[in-house]
Amino acid sequence: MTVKVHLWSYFRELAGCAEVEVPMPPGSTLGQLLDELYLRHPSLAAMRNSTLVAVDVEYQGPAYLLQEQDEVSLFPPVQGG
Amino acid sequence: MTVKVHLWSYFRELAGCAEVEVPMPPGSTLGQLLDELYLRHPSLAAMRNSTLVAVDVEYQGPAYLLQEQDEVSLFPPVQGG
Amino acid sequence: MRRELTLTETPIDEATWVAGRPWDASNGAVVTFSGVVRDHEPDGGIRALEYTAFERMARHQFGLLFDEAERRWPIVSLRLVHRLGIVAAGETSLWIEIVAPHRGEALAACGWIVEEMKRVVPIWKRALRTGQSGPAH
Amino acid sequence: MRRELTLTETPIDEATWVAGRPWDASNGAVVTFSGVVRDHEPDGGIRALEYTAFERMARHQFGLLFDEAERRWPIVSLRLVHRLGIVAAGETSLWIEIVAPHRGEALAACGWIVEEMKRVVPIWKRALRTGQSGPAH
Repeated sequence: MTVKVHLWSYFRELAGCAEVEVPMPPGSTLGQLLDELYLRHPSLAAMRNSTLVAVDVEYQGPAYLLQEQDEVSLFPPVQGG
Repeated sequence: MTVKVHLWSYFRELAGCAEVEVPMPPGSTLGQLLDELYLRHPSLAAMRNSTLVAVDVEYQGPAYLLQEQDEVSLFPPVQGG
Repeated sequence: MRRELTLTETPIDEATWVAGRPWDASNGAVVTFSGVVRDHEPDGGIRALEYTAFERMARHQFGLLFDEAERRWPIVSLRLVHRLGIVAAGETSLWIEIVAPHRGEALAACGWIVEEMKRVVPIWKRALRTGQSGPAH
Repeated sequence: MRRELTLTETPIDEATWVAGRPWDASNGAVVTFSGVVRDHEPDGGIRALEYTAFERMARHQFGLLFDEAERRWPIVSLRLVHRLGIVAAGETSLWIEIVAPHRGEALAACGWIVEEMKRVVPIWKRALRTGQSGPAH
């Protein structure tokens, strides 16, 4: 399956794009997706420890099992207010 | 000396007046004034434990030494807001 | 610290107070508190509260509280308005605004001022109950 | 609990929001918080902040926070307005109003909402510094 990954805030500048498509075997976890993504975009890997990850509009951890059609979002710590 | 005592809020209704003058010997304390006042107005004595006492615009305790011209205020717990 | 204390028999129009905020763009947080007269208390319906004050002492005690608030928090502006006389249910009896660099300071100072005020500022209220023409405690 | 969430590029006119308060006379406490863009930060002068959001997720996460606030406190009304886009120094970027029976609840809920919002709601800001025409982190 192909998973669409949206980048937000300055992650777009780090990666040089706002959206990335990553082919993954069925049954992959969110953690495996991130490993694959960081191989392709090492600039994002440097931010790994402060990265927030959501599937659709909910936060998810690395054990989350990816589904067909899932859209993943990666972003830096939020700063509203 | 004669000490003027102002009553506030429902203490006026309890005592039947807004202001009382109490003659006291020089060197009297605020505690002694209250003892004398409560003899004259037993209805106020019943409220003794929840009465706040000020001299002019400052709270004072029973050990306060009364001065000529001092004006004392007695009132129930405050309830602003 | 800029400070402004108003004791008034006139209704408090909060929007007007907000529009008149003394602004200083170096400051990040504004907290307001409005105390509104409830139309009921545990013991029955209320149509209004009547507030009375020992006004000279109330002003002095508010001043002491403002001094202490200024010592505790880096407050830039503190405005407090308290109604006196008859305040109908649904009307604001107390309005406080605190401007400070950060929200934690402004929230803490706001809660503290109201709490202390209810301990030391000589203002009293009596309920005017529904279905009653005279005042009652 | 009545709730209203507004994400807007239009300046927040607090007096207008206050004047439009959904009133219910059974409630005794209203707390508001305004976050205002400061004209300086420890590392220099600021002329504006530019806010961006993952708006669909922001609305969802605000909704979860409002649900949780409602579980924790007897809130009657919660209105929250957040600016997006460029917000000049001195302008309000966030305005929250909480109506509750008592002040402790309203103050606690207000502090909690801001704190949690800064943890989970996907909104970001970047500083537009004085003497600079482009954005900087």
